[in-house]
This record gives sequence, structure tokens and C-alpha cells, in this order.
Amino acid sequence: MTSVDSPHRALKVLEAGEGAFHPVDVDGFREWVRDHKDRSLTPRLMTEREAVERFVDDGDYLAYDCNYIMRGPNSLLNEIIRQKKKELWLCGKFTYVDVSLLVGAGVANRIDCGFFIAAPNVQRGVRDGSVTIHEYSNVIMTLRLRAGAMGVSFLPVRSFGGTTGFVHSGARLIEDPYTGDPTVVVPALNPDVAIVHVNQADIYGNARVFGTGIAHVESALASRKVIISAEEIIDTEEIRRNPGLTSIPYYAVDAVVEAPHGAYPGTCPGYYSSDSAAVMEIFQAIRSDTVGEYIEKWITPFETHAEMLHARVGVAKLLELRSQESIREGYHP
Amino acid sequence: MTSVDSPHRALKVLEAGEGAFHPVDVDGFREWVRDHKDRSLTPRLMTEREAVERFVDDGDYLAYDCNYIMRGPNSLLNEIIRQKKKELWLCGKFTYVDVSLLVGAGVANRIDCGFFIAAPNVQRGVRDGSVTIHEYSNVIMTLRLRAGAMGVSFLPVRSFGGTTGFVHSGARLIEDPYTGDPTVVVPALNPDVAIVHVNQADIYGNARVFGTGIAHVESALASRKVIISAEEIIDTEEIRRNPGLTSIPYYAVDAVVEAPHGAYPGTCPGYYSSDSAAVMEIFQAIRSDTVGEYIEKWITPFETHAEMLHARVGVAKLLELRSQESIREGYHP
Amino acid sequence: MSRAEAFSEREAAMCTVARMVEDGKTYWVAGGGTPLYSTLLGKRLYAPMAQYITEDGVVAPEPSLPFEPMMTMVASRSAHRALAWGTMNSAGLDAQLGFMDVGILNTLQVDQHGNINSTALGEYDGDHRRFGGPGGADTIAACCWRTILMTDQQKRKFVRQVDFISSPGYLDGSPGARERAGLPRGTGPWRVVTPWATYDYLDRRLRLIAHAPWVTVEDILNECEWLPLVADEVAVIDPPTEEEVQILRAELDVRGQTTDAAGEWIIWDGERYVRGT
Amino acid sequence: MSRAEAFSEREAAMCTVARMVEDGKTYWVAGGGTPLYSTLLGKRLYAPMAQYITEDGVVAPEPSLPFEPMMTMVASRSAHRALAWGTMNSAGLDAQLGFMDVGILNTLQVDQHGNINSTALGEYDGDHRRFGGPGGADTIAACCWRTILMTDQQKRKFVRQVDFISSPGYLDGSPGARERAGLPRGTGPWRVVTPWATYDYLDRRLRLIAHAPWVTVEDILNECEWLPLVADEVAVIDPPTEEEVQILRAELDVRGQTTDAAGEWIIWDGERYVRGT
Repeated sequence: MTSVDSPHRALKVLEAGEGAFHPVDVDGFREWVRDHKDRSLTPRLMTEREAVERFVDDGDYLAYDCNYIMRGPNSLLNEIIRQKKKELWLCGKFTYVDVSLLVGAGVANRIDCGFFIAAPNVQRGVRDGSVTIHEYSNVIMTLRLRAGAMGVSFLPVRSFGGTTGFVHSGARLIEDPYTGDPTVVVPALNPDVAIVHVNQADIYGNARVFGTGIAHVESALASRKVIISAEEIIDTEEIRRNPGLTSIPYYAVDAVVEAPHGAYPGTCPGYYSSDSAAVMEIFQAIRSDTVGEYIEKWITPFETHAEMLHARVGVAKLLELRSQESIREGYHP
Repeated sequence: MTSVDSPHRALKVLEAGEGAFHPVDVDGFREWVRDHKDRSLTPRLMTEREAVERFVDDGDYLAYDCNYIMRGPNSLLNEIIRQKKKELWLCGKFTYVDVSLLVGAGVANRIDCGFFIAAPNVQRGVRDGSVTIHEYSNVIMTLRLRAGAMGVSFLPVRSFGGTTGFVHSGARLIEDPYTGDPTVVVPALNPDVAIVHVNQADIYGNARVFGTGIAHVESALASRKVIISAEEIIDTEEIRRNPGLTSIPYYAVDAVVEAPHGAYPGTCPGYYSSDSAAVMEIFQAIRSDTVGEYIEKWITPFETHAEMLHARVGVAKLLELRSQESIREGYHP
Repeated sequence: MSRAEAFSEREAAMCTVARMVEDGKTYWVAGGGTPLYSTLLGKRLYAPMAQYITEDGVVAPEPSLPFEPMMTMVASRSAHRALAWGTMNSAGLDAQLGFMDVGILNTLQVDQHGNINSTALGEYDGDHRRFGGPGGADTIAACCWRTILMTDQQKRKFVRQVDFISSPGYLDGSPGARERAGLPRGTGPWRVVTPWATYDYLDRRLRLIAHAPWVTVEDILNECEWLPLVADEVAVIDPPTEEEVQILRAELDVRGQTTDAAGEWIIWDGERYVRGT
Repeated sequence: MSRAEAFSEREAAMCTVARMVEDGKTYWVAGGGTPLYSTLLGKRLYAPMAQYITEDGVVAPEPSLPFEPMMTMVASRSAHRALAWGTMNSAGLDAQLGFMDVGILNTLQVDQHGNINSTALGEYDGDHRRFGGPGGADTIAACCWRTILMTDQQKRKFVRQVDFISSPGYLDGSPGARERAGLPRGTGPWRVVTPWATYDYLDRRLRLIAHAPWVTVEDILNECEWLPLVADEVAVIDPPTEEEVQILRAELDVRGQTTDAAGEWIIWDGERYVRGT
């Protein structure tokens, strides 16, 4: 009944991508966890400024999901821009306009590509060598994060083989240790820092996400430093009332930031809808290569996301976006 | 910034376990899914008898969790005994008395061991060769199921290396394709059949599990045939009201059985507590090697689990067990 | 069902794909836009028991239509009344397991073996124009049992060999090439649909099998940089019905962002379809 | 804190382990029984900010005590008021990631290098007595940063080499043996606690470092089939306090299933502790 493999032969590496990838170091990651992750119930609530100052460093590999679309950590991304972080390496899967924004802001210069809009400033960066892109796909990047979140150094996958992206990636084609068949493996990704916007969190970082998502849980577990921004800070008593709703456990989290409307101008499903006009504005800005003006209008004049919301959006608009989001089923369990 | 591997060398297989393992065949599994799993919303509600008749075959590899302890699929296991299935191969992780029961009933003769009580009849079977045991651990078995549920043929793991179990298993120690370090990999497990007891399901098999668990989602996604038993059958309308509560999607499920008190004598947390005396009775039966008498008292005289509950347990006791389960927080979201 | 008297070319392509939707199959829909609207139209009219899954893990929704602008996925209206909410990983893994029957994709470039480019036009290591990358399409093209590609009938899109394989077709076209690259057995491209034409594959090579009534086979081949095989009998695609375009316009893409975004208008002049404006 | 005047040997071992529990550390508790009660006692008295995780994925509960019979885990009372509910896989993977500081285990047999046998006594390929297998202990022993083993001080339990390594200690005792077997760097056995003795490891070999006041070092060595190293100074273990045993009996193991299950009684006769019945 066993498979017909011959267990003692060597496994050939049939092909290897030539792309650089964030270093794989599972034991080093474990040691980081041991030495830096707080397993006490110590409050981690802080301002977006403090969180980004303490936990985002120049040169970091940054993971986030869906910004400017759905439940994105936009308040934190904007703070990263305000603090002029440098040379971030982006986990560019299921992204939209934000890669161009971060490149235009001068904070990012390297992207693992799943999908992003390759606006003029990104094109220019690729041409002049100031921006480097490594090729993957949305699912491959989320599976790399899943490997990172499992504490293993690689995962076998069933896609990506045969593509040109493979050649420009960290993937390998090896002989399967059980079947002998050609099998693609991809390197685990343990980002330096993840920023995740959630619906609810307590002050320790126990976080609840309602609705669908990309790889928020994986990003939080796989990353050395984790900043959670939350629409609502809730009591730990409430967390303990339904532990089944906890998506991310506190011990993975380094900072919690209260950020109502933190995903603006994107939607936070069940809470508020997208501000379509504002999303179109950033879309037009990256298309017309006027990211600088956009940043000067929406980001740098303000000390905080809340101040921007007050000055640029206003109460009436925010209430309108809440009102527009008429579907609440499933997002308020 | 890349790791220092040399991608084109062969990967040595450093050590290989000598144990037989359920065959790894990811493409065969995919073809089974394509040809047998119903992606229509076709009602799958049936009796426990019909479900076991149609979906449990002699010689099948059977996965289940936690029987006789918490939310176990006991009504289905008992039906498997009533139908005198033969030569089942058990996924024996996080089990308790049930391996001895199934061996004593003559339905199982092969066990992948995570943990089970090695009662006299199992001991005897090992000695006389009628029972075969392959060695793993609880987590390794659940990770094998996870590999199966991911559609890949193996997973790297961080435990199991260096043990004697490794030698008697299907694990391999290979050179990590990224770091070159010795890395244990284990073969994916795609059971022939999984039986899973859940809190709620609709007639199509969209299933909700409340509380903790072992590997119920993985078992359902990894198995060729899946029988769900549910404390409550709920409307699909209710499923659609909160899709975030769906643990197992309908397309993985072949049969749905309504089974109130289906985990008896174990607990279904939030619904009813264990019947300690009845659990002690099976415990004593396997210890004293009187499994046959136990089966003749509790299983074979009855046509159905419901009939057994009526004749052997009674309304007063069932209501008492519900009343004893005073903690409801978290199990009725 | 009466023929529609006026429709855009993009509407025509969506109607063609809608008729390919089959009951009891799962559709993994990339991104939104025409693949999603085609699936919804097919489900509405022809295959009510077809189900679809989105990249962010929405399983079998009953979406609240119409969608908000640009939000054909990752929004509450698009995820509404689903049977399960997962993530990109749950969708991707269920595809690895073989649960996704059909993927429907868009692209920039397709070649004779069905390989898809959405990454770069030109020389990747030299002068090129960069695009967004595969997104979810790579996994859809790798893991769904069949894929349907929707694109426009333009010379620059139908090439001998794509500049960059973002998502795999039959790779070099040799038997077993996908399996040798580690992709699941028995998968691969199935149809290419443009407003003018439908293609299948013969021995892993693109083959023209049907044309729209308002163009000839020659028109189509003139809009192919590399010529596909041509079936012995090239069928005529049934044009959109009034019912189909009404549903597209009144129930689905009511703002016209997707259907109006490209392609000329086709008008029935009383005797035949003509391309108009 | 006054000394307890009468307690069982098993209670004594639990008190010893309870005092090892540290604030701000995570404890992955195998199975239940003495490891769980020791952790709860330590958390109650000495380390309120210690947290524990169970095999079925309960994170940091505030359990509803006392537990029902035999249900120290996988029940609503044991999972109550947790911060998160996961599964065996979430617990196992978080351990792979390094989030689990300390594991506390029971066993049948331990050898000079801390390897643990819970599978088979005798010759595995020949005549042997079968036991339950590693359960979760293999992963705990592999992935927690430190492990504490609780067992009884019996000759047959302390052997040169276990008959079957169910859960890894330092394997053959050579430097780097665990890493060569694929186990995480920097992990391994840390303490062994019996009702009579506490051991640590010196160069990956078991070493006696403390004895209970009612036994001598010689008594202990007489109950070791293979002699451990002996520290230059063997400390005396502080006996249980009245407070500790009261909490064990009145709040934790109120039915006495765990504490009474084994070991003789120790009684303070006014001058010293004596083993009684």
C-alpha cells in the first residue's frame, strides 16, 4: 500500500529561480519570537506615530493587505509616509494603487509582485534601476506567508511552475520526496513588519477580523513585528466571551492602534463603504504621475489620520459612508 | 540579502522512515474531487445508516477526532460497527478508548498512532500480528492531514526528527532546499473517509463548528468521502446570514446526518456535558477486555443512535446532561 | 429569445462566455470585471446551480446588485449571502485540491499555446513596459480544470510567444510540459473568447472555432500577429439576445463601467449586423 | 507560608513544578493531569502572568474550576474565558514558531539524555508491552524552548537508554544531535521532577540537583536503573506549603483524581518529614 518511491536516493533540484528573496531563517525567527514577542498580558495600545516609530525600520520588509480597497491599514501606511521611512521591501500581493504611492513617496524601492498597478513612477523606477521587482503571484505570496506562519522554511505549491515569474523568483523545482514528480517549492516569507487593520482588538492585541481577507492571519503570525490598527478597541472581557472570534492572538502582536475609519478611503465591510471619489483621486494621481501632490494634499499636512479625517473628509461624509454601508449581516457577530 | 544556498545541487535524503503509509497521490485526489464531489447545491441529508452504507467501504482509511471525549462522531462510529465494516485503517490521533473499541469490534486492524489507549485487545493484536501500528504523534498526524487539505504531497515539520517513531513512519529527513539544514518532511494524508461531528449544518453540508478542535476542517478537506453529523440542521438562509461562521464548505461534504446528542457519551461543549458514568463504562470495558459485552449492550441491539439514546439513556438523563453544561458563552454565536 | 439590435462588442463577448457557464460547476473568478459579469449572467439565465468563488475567498454568494463602482469584489455587496467566507489562501488551496472547475481570466497577451502575459511587454531584462503582474491568474490558470480567457481581438494580443509567461498555458506546447513544470495533471486552457471569435485548442495549439456574424475569418486572422489553427468548419457565434443585454445593463453592470469600457457598437440594420459607433 | 503537615508525594511534585512557573511565559500543557494542575497552581500563587495553551488550541483560559472528572481539557470548563480558541494545528504551529516557552510532560521512561518513552517497553520489533504513543508530547519536546518532565522516582523509569524514543531529549547526547535530526535550534529538556528529586542537565546528561527532605540522595540513586550525574551540592527541595496543598485540594483537583492517584503520603512528625501511608 505504500507509494513506490525509493526513499534513499538524492532529490534532484530540477530548476531554480534566480531571483533574490527575503532570507529564510526559521531558527532565527524562532529566536526573535523568544526574545521579542511579549507573552504577558501587557497593554500594547499606542498612537500610530509611536507604533510606526518603534516598529517600522528603514530597510524593513513590509507586509499588508488590500490597502485602498478593503479593510486596508491606510492610517498606518500614511504614517509610514509621514515618517519618511526608507527602502522598504513590499509584499505586493493583492495591492492596488498603494505600491505606486509608496514608491512615489520615496519609502519603498523593492517589490515582490503579486499584483499592483504599475503606474508611471514605478515604470520609471524599474527603467532607471531605482526600483527592483521580484516576480510571484497573489497566491504564491500568500502561501509564502503561510509557510512563514507555520514556522517552516518552504512549502510545496501546485502553481507557478513553468512561468517566467518562476525564473525571476526564489522558487525551485525539485523532485517530490514521495512521488518523485517535479514539484515547485517556494521559500517561506517572514516579513520584518506587518501592518493589519482589523475590526476589533483589545489592548493586548487579541484581534477579530470579520469578513473575507487575503492573508491577515498569516501576515501577523509570520512577521517579526506586528502593528494592528482597529476600528474598535474592545474589552478583554468581550474577547473572553467568545474566544472563537479571535483571529489573531495577542502574543503575535507588538502594537495596537485605535483607528476608526482607519481604512478610509477604502471600505471596511459592514462598517462603512468606500469613498469612491477619493479612491478615484489617488487612482488618477498615480496614473497622471502626480503622487507628490496627492501626498501633499492628503498625508503630510496632518499629524494623524484622525486629523486628516477631520480636515479633509468631515463628519458628514464619514456618516454618509457609514450609512451607505447598509449590509451589516455577518460583520457584527 | 538572499540566503546562501546553492540552488542547483541535489538534495540529499539523509534518513528515511521504513513505515508503510497511505499512498500519496495528489493528482489522483484532485481527479477524485473532480469526478465525485458535488459542487451543486444538492441536498445531502440522509440517515446515518445510508451515509455509512454509501460512503464507508471495507479497507478504507478513516479519519475522525476526539471520539468519546469532545464533539466526537460517535453516532457514526457506532453505525460503522453495526454495519461490520472490515479492515479500516485508523487515523489514531487524539483518540482515547475508541481504537480499542473498533479493534475489538473487528472493524479496524491498522492504526497510525498519535495517541490511543493500548488496551489488552490492541496489545494482543499487535502480538499476534492481526493489528498493525505505524508510529507518528498527534501533531504530526494533524499536519499530515493539513498537507492533504492543502493539496500538496508533503510538508516540512519541526518535530518528529530523532525519534524511534520516525524510523517506523513514512517521514524523511532531507536537506532543506533553501537552507541546506536537515529538515523532516512527512507525507500528506488524504483519508478515504472522514466522519466529523459539528454543531450546525445545512442540508448541503455547510457546517459550523464552535469551540476548539483537533483537525476537523483539515479532515473534511483532505478526505475523499466526508460524512458530517450535526447536532442541529439549520436553514441555508441562516448560513448565508453569517458566512464567516462556516467552518467546512458544502462542496467538501458528501453526506449530512442529523444527530442530536451525536457525541454521547462525550461532551458537545456548550450543548451538553459528558456522561461520566457511561464514559467510565467503556473505559472499564476496554481495560477489562470486555469490549464485546460493551458492544452488545450499547451498540448492536439498536437500529440507530436515536434508538439507543431512547432505550439506554432516556430523556431525563439527556436533559440532565444539557442542564449540567452551564457554560454557553462562545458556543451560540 | 429575440436578437439584440444594438450592443457593444464587450457585451457580445460576455454573452458568449455566459453561455459556456455550466450547472454544478464552480467558477473561480479573477479580479471582477468581465469574467464576473459573464459568470453572473450565465448563472442568471442558463446555469442557476453554477457557483462562483472570488480571490478573497467568498464562496457561492448571492451578491447585492448592482455593485458599487470598482467594487466587484472585496466589498460587502459582492460578498453578500455567501455560503462561506475564507481568504485568498483558502481559495487558492481549494483550487489546489481540484474544487475549482473553471477559471475565467483577462489578459494583455496570449500565445499559440495559451500562455498569458500580464507582466511585461518587451524584453524583461531590457526595454519593456511593465504591467501589474499575474495577480490571481497564475493560480487559476494552473489549478482550475479548465480556463476561459477573455481578451480583445487585437493583433498585438495574439502572438506566437508571449514576452513573459505570467500564467501558464501549455507552455512550449509539448505533451506533458505542464506536468514537467509541476502543474496539476489534466488541467489547462480550454477556450479563448474575444468579441469576434471563439478558440479552442487542438493538440495544445490555439484553434479558431467560431466567428461573430459581423466579422469574417479573414478579419479575425488579420487581427492575429501569429496565426492560430483554423477549424475545418468555423461556426457562427449566436449574437446576444435582447434578454441578455437587458440583464447586463439593468441588473449587472448598471453603471456601464465594464460593458462600455471598450469595443465598438454592433447594430442590426434590418438584414445583418454591422459595426457602428 | 507554613509548611504542610501531610501531603501525597504527587502533591509534592506538583508544588515543585508550580514554583518553576514564570511570569510572562507560555506553557504548553500536555494532556492535563499533573502538568496542568502544576501550571494552574503556579499561576495562582507565583506567576499570575504565566499563560497556558492546551493541545486542542485553547489560549490563555480562565478555566471554570473544578474540572469535571477526566475533563481537564477538551471541555467547556477547561476552555472557558480563553483569549482564543484554535485547534491542535494552531497550537502545534505556534509551537513551531517559537511562541511556546515551556512544555510540561509526563512519561513512562526517561533516559540519561532526557529522551522519553511513552510507546513501548521491551523490544519494539519483538516482545514488548505497548503503550499509548507520544500524543502531543513529541511536539512539545521538540518545539518548546524548555521542557519539564514529571514522573515518579522508580528504578524502571530512569534508564540508560529508553526502549523507544517517543519524544526527543538530547537523543544520543552529542552536541548538535537535535539539530542534525531537524529539530529547532536551542531547544531541549530542562528539568525532570519526581516526588523525591529534581534534575537538570549538564552537557546534555541528566544530573540530580535537589532531593526531597524525606529521602536521601542514596534513596534516589537506588531508584535509578542508570545513575544520573550528581551535582556537587545537592539542594533540599522546599516541601509543600499549607497554602499550596489547600489550593490543590480545595480549588484545583477537588475530586482528588490526580493528586491521590499515586505516591505515598508524607507526614511531618513534629521534627521531620516521614513517609507514611
